[in-house]
Amino acid sequence: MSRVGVFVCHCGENIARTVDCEAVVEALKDHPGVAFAEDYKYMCSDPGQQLVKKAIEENDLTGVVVAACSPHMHEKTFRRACDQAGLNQYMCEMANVREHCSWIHEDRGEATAKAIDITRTIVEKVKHNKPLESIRIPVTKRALVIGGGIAGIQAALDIADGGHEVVLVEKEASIGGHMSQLSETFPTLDCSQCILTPRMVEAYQHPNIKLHTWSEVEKVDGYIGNFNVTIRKKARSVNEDLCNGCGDCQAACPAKRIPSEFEAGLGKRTAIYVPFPQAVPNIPVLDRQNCTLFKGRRKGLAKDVCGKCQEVCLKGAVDYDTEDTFIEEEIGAIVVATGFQLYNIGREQPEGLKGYGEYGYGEVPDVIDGLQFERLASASGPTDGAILRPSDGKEPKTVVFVHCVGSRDPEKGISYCSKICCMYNAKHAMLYKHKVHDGRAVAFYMDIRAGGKGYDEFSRRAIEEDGAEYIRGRVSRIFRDGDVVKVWGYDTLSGEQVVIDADMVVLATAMRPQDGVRELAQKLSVSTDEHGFINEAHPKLRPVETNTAGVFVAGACQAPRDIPEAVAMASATGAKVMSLFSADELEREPAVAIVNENTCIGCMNCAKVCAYGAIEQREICTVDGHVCGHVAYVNPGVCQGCGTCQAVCLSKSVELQTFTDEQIFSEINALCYWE
Amino acid sequence: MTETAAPSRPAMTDVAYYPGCSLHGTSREFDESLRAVTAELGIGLTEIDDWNCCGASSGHTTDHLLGVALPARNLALAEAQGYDTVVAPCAACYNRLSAARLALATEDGLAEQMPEIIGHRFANSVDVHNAVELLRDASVTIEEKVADTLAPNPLEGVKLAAYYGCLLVRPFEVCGYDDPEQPTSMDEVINACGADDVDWDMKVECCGGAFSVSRTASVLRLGRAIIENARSHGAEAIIVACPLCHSNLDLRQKAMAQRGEEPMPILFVTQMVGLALGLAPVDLGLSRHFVDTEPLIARLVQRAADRVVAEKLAKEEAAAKAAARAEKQKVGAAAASGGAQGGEAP
Amino acid sequence: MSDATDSSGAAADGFEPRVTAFVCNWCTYTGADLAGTSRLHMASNVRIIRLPCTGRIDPLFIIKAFERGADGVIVSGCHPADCHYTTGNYHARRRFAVFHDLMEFIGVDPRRMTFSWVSASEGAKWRDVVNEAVTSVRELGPFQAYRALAPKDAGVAAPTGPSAEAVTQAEAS
Amino acid sequence: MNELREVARTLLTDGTVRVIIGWEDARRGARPVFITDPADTDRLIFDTRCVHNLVTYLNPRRDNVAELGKIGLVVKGCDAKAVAGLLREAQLTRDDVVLIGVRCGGVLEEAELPEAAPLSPENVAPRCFGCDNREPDLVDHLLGESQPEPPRPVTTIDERVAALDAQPLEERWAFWTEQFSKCVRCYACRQVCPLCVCERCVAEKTRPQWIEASPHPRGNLSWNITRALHLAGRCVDCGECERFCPVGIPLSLVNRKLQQIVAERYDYTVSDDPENPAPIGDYRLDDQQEFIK
Repeated sequence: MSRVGVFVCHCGENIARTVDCEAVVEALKDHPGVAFAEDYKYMCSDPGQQLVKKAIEENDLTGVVVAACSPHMHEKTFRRACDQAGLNQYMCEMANVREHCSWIHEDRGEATAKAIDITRTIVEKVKHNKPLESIRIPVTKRALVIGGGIAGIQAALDIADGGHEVVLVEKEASIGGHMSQLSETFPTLDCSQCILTPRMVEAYQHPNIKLHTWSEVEKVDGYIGNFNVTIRKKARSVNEDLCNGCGDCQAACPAKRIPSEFEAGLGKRTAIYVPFPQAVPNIPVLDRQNCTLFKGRRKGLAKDVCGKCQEVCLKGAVDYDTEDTFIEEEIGAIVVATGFQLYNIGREQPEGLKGYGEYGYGEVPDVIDGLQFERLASASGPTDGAILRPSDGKEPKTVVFVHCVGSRDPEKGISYCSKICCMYNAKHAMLYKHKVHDGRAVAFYMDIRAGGKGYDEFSRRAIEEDGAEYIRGRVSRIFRDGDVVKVWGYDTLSGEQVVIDADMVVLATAMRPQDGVRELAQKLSVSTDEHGFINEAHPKLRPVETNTAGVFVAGACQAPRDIPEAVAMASATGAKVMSLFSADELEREPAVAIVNENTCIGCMNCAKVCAYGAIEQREICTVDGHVCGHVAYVNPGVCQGCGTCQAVCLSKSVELQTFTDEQIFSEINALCYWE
Repeated sequence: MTETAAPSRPAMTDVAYYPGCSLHGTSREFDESLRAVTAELGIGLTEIDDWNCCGASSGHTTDHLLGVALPARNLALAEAQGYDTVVAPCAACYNRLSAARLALATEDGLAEQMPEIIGHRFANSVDVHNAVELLRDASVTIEEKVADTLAPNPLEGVKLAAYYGCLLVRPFEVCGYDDPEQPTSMDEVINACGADDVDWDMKVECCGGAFSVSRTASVLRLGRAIIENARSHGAEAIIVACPLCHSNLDLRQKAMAQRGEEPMPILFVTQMVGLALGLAPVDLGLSRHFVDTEPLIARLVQRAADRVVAEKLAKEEAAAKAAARAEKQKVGAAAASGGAQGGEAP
Repeated sequence: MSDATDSSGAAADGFEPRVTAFVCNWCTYTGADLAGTSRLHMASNVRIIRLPCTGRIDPLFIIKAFERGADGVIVSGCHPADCHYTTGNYHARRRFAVFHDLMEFIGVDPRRMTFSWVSASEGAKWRDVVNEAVTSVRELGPFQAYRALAPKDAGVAAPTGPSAEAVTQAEAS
Repeated sequence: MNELREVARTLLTDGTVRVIIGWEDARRGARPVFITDPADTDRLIFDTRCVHNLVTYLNPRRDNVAELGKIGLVVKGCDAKAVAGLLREAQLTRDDVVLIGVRCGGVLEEAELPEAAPLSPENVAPRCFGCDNREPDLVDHLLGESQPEPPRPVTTIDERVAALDAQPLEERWAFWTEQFSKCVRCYACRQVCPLCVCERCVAEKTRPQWIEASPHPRGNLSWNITRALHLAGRCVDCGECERFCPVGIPLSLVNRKLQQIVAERYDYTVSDDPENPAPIGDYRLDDQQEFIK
C-alpha cells in the first residue's frame, strides 16, 4: 500500500487567498493511500522543506505530493529534499495549484474544489510512480570539432589544453577560415593574420589535436559520449607524410589562371596549390577539376598530357591515383563550427533568395563584396595592399560602401541583421582613407549597430577622424556609366535624392550559413532555422548547446557572429565538452522509454516516429542462442523522453518512464467521474 | 485568323483583347499597330465584349475588393467567351489584371465573393499577357516573317533601347515573366526584328507616371535622364510598351530638351515590329506622335536602301572578281594541261 | 464525489462542464503557467494532465476521459516547428486528425474535442482556448449519451483508482 | 485453373516451397486448403467464391503455419496489399513466401455456394467495386486472364458511408452505439485480420486496462474505435472482419471511412508496394490542421 504525503503550500497569500488550503488537506487526508497531509505557509522555504523531510522519515512515506507552484518552478527543489530524506527523488511530484488554479480563478469555492482535484490527481499518479535510478552512460573522452576557422581552432585548443584528444576536421586545404582572409580586424585594426597564424600553428602542432584538412564528415552514428564518426578524407593527390611544402610543384604547374578562392576571385592560383602562404598544413592539394592532366583523363586521352608537378617533386609526394579514404573515429562530444558564407552578389541564388538586379547582379566589375575589399586591403593580397579597382587597376577616388545588402531585407529573402557589417564597413572606410588620403568614402546605412566594446567609438572615428561620409538611406540602383559606377540613393535625413559617381562600390552582403550545413545538421540530428543556421537548444540559457545531447555549436554557423563572439562561443563549447568529459559516466534523468520484449512484435512503427533515431531493431534468441525474432530496443542514451513511440505502439509494448500508461490512466480516473 | 497563318507553323490560338481606356483614347496608335501586327502574325485578336475599367490607380488605391473585382469581371467575361488568354497591352491594365489573378488565387475567401459582386462565375483560368510577352512568344514567327518580307528591313542593325518602366515587370510576384530589374523580353523582340538592343541603364526607371500633370517638373527630370541615357548608349529610338511611358517621353520631350538635342523618337513595341514586317507607317499610327517619326523612318529606309544597293554592288563586285579569278584559272589550267599534253603527245 | 465541487462548481442552471486537458509539458503547460503568472482569469472547469509531448497522447486517453464522465476534452501542444522533441506534434497532428474525423463519423460532436497549439508565450491564447471549450461544451450540455453506455451495475465509478476490472484482471503474459 | 495447378505442382516438386495455401472446392463451397503433396495440387481452384484472404495464415501470430516450411500463397490483389502491409511492418521478409497472384474480377459476398456464380449487382462483394489492384504487382507469378471490372453493387459502400455522413450526429451516434452494442467481444474480426499482428492485443492488456473487457456498450465502443484506429492507413479492405462478425456489425463502413480520411487528408491509398510508407507514423510539414485552433 502506498503511503503518500501531501504538502499543501500557501505560497504566502498567493495560493491561500483563493484556495482554502486547510480544506485541501482535509479532503486529501483520508484519501486512500495518503498517510500524511499538512499545509504550510511557504513549503519551499527551509522550514517547509524540513517539514517534508521530517514527514517522510516519521511516516515512512513512499511518495510525496507538493501542492504548490508549477513543477517548472520547484520540482527540483522538492525532489532534492526527498532524496536527502532517503526517498527516491522520482517518487515526488508537484500539484500545480498556483499557476493553474489560485492565480487564474477568483471564486474561492471553485478554486478550492479545483485545487483538491488537481492534488488528488497527482496523488493518484504518485501511487504509480516507481523509484528510478538515473541513467549512466560511459563517455569517450575525445572530441570532434567540425570546421577549422577561428571558432573551431579555439574550441579545439581549449579542449586539447584541457588534456583531451581532439579531432579537427576542415573541408578546405588549410585551417584558418574566413579570418585568414581578413586584412585588419575591428575595432583595434590589428592584423588578422598576425593574431591568427600562431593559433593555427599551435593547433597543428598540439599533441592532442589530430588535424584532417581537405576532409568532411561523412556519417555520424551513436549518441552523447558514444559517437561513431566517419570522416571522408578527400583525395588530395599529395602524400601528406612525404610533402615538405617546398612549393616546387606550384611553380611548375602550367595551369596558372584559376581564380583563387582565398583571394575571393581577385587573384589567381595554380591547379596544384597551397591556398595561401601561411596555410596550415603547408601541403598543397591538387584541384582535379582544373588540372590539365585530369582534364585530359576526363576526355579519355590515352596518355597523360601533363605531369609536371610529379616530375619536379623531389620527395615523390605527388600521386595522381589517390582516392577518397574514410576514417572512423570514436568520439564523445561534437562541436560544430562551420562558419558562414556571404550572400552572393551575382545572379545565381539559392532558393528563397532573390539577388540584387538593381545593383546589376554584381556584373559591374567595380562592384565588389566586403571580402573582396579585405583582399584588396590586405598586404599579402593580390594588389599587395594597394586599393586598386578590379576593372582597370586604377586607384578609386570615390568609394561607396552599401550596408545591409541582403540583410534586413525580407523582400530579398533574409530578415535578420548580419551584425558585423556596420563595423567592417567602418573599418573599410578607414582603411581606404588611410591608404588613399585624397579619396572620398561614402557609406549608405540603415542604422548603425555598433554594440560592443569600443565599437561605437570605432565607427564614430571613421566618421569624425577619417572623414567617411555617412548617408542614412538606401541605394536604389547601381550601374556602370562609362568610367564611373553610378550610385543612386536616397538620404532619408535630408529627404534628398543622392547621385554619386563612384569609382568603386563595396556591398556589405549578408552573412549566410555555409552550403551543406543542412545536410550536416541532418547527420547530427540537430535542427536548423529557416535560413539554415543551426538552432541552439535555448536562445538565452543554452546558447551553445543543440537539441542533440553532446553536440555543441560555436561561431557563425549558429547566427551572424564577429570574431570575439565566435571565440567566446568556442571557449564556451570547450567548457561544455570539458564538463561532459569530467566524469567517466554521464548521468541522465531516467525519462526514457523501455520496450517490453515479451509483447513487442518488432513492427518498428516506433522507430519510424522517433526523431532521435533512438530505436533500433534487436534480435531475440531462444535459450539455445537461436535467433527467433526481433524486437525494438530503445537506446537510453539517445532517447529524449517524448513518448511518441508509446502512442504509436499498437500492442502497448513500450512504456515511457515517468509518464507511464498506468500513471496517466490513474490521473484520468481520478479526474473524471459523474454523480 | 487571317490567311497569313503560314502552313509551316501551327496556327496560334485566338486570344481575348483587353484594350482598356488608353488604347481607345490617347494611345490609339498602340491599338492600331497591335491589330495590324497580330493580323500579320496570324494571332486572332477579339476584343472582350462589354469590358469595363481595370480600376488602375483610383480603383485599387481606394478599396482592395474593388481593385480585385473590376479586373475580375473582365477576366470572367473573357473566360465566359471561351478564351484562356487575355492580352492587355497597357502596362497598368496588365498589372491590375495580373494582380487580381494573384489575389484571387492566394487570398482566403476572396474568390468566393466574386460571383456575387461581378455577377459572373469565375474560375480564374485565364492567363494575362502584355504586348511584350505576346510578341516575345511569337519572336520566331516574327523572325521568319521579317526574312520573308520583300522590302529591305529598315530596322536591320539599328540600335534601339528597350524601355520597360515599372508596371510591365514589377512586382515579380504579379508579373513573373521576366527579371524585374534586368529584363530582356523586349530586347528579344528587338532582336527578332533584326535590330540591335542597347545595353543601357534605365530600362526599368520611373518615367514619372501620372505625375505628368501634377508635378510636371519631376516628370521632365526623370524623362530627360532616361532619354539621355539611351542616347549616350547610342540608341536611335526608344521602344516602349506602356501608354503612360509613351506619353511622358513623347509628349513631354519638347519641354525636356535643354540644349536643342536631336529629338528621340519613342515607338511602341508593336510599331517597331510592324516596321520590320514592312507595314506602312501610317497604318501603324506612326503619324500620331508628338516627336516626329518621319525623319527617323526616312533615315532608316534610306539606310536600308543604301545597304541593299551596297550589298548588290558588293555582290556584283565579288561575282566579277570570282569570274575573273575563274577565267584566270581556266586560262592557266588550259595552259598547263596544254603543256602537259604537249609533252606527252609525241 | 467531492462535496466541494458539487456545492460550488455547479451553477444555478445546474450544469458545469467537466473538461479534461491533455497538454504537452514544454509549450502549453508552460503557456498555462504564463496565464497564471499573468493572472489571466478563466473558467475553472478544466483539469490539466501534463504529458511530455502531444506525441505521447493516445486517443485512448480521450476515450477513457469520456468513459469516466468528461463532457469535453482539450488536446494542446507546441505549434508546428516548435516541438521540443522536433516532430512529436506532427505525428500527433495526423493521429488526432484521423481520430477527430472518426469520432465525428461515430456521432461525437467535434465541439467536445478541442485541439489547439498554444506556445509557452501564449498565456492569453490558453485562456481563450479554455473559455471557448468550456462555453461550447456548456452549450452542448452533459455528455449524457456517453454516460448512458455505462454497464448497468457500474453506475458510479470509484474515483480513487483504476476500475474494478483493471484490478481483478490478471496481466496477460 | 490448370495454370495455377501447374505452377503449384512445380513449386512443390522442385522444393521451392513446402506448402501451397490456396482454395479448394469442398462440400459446402470454396474453402482454404493447405497442399503439401504435388499430387494434390489438382484440388486447387480459383473462382468468384474464393473470398478468403489467405494472408491471415502469414500472420506471425500463426507460427504453427510457419513451421510447415516455406509457403507458396495464392493471392488476389487485395490480399497482396496485406502481404505488403506485413512486409512494411517487418513481420515478414519477401523471401519467406512465394506469391502466386491471380487476376481477379471481383468475388462473391458468400463463399459457401456449390458452384461459382457469375457476378451480379446482387451477389458481388460490395468492396470489390472500384478495386484498384485487380492485378497485383507484388507477386512472383501472375496467373489467369485479364478480368472485367466487377459489377456495381446495388448499394456501394461509399454510398452507405455517405448516407451515414448525411445524418445528424445524434442519429449516427444512435446507429453506431446500437451496432456496437451487439458486439460479443469474440474478437473474430481481430483473429481473421491479416494485419492484426500483435501477440498481446491492447484489448487484453491490463494494468492499465484501457479497454473494458466485458461486452457492454461502453467497452464495445472503446474496442471498436481502437480497432478501427489501429487499422487506419493499414486496412486493405479485404472484408474478412465484417464477413466473420457473428453479430453482423458493418465494420466495412468504419474501415471505408478511415480509408476516405487518409485519402482526403494525406492523399494516401493502401497499395501493394511495401516501400510506400503508411500515413500514420509519417508526416508532412504542411499537413492539414483545420481542426486545430
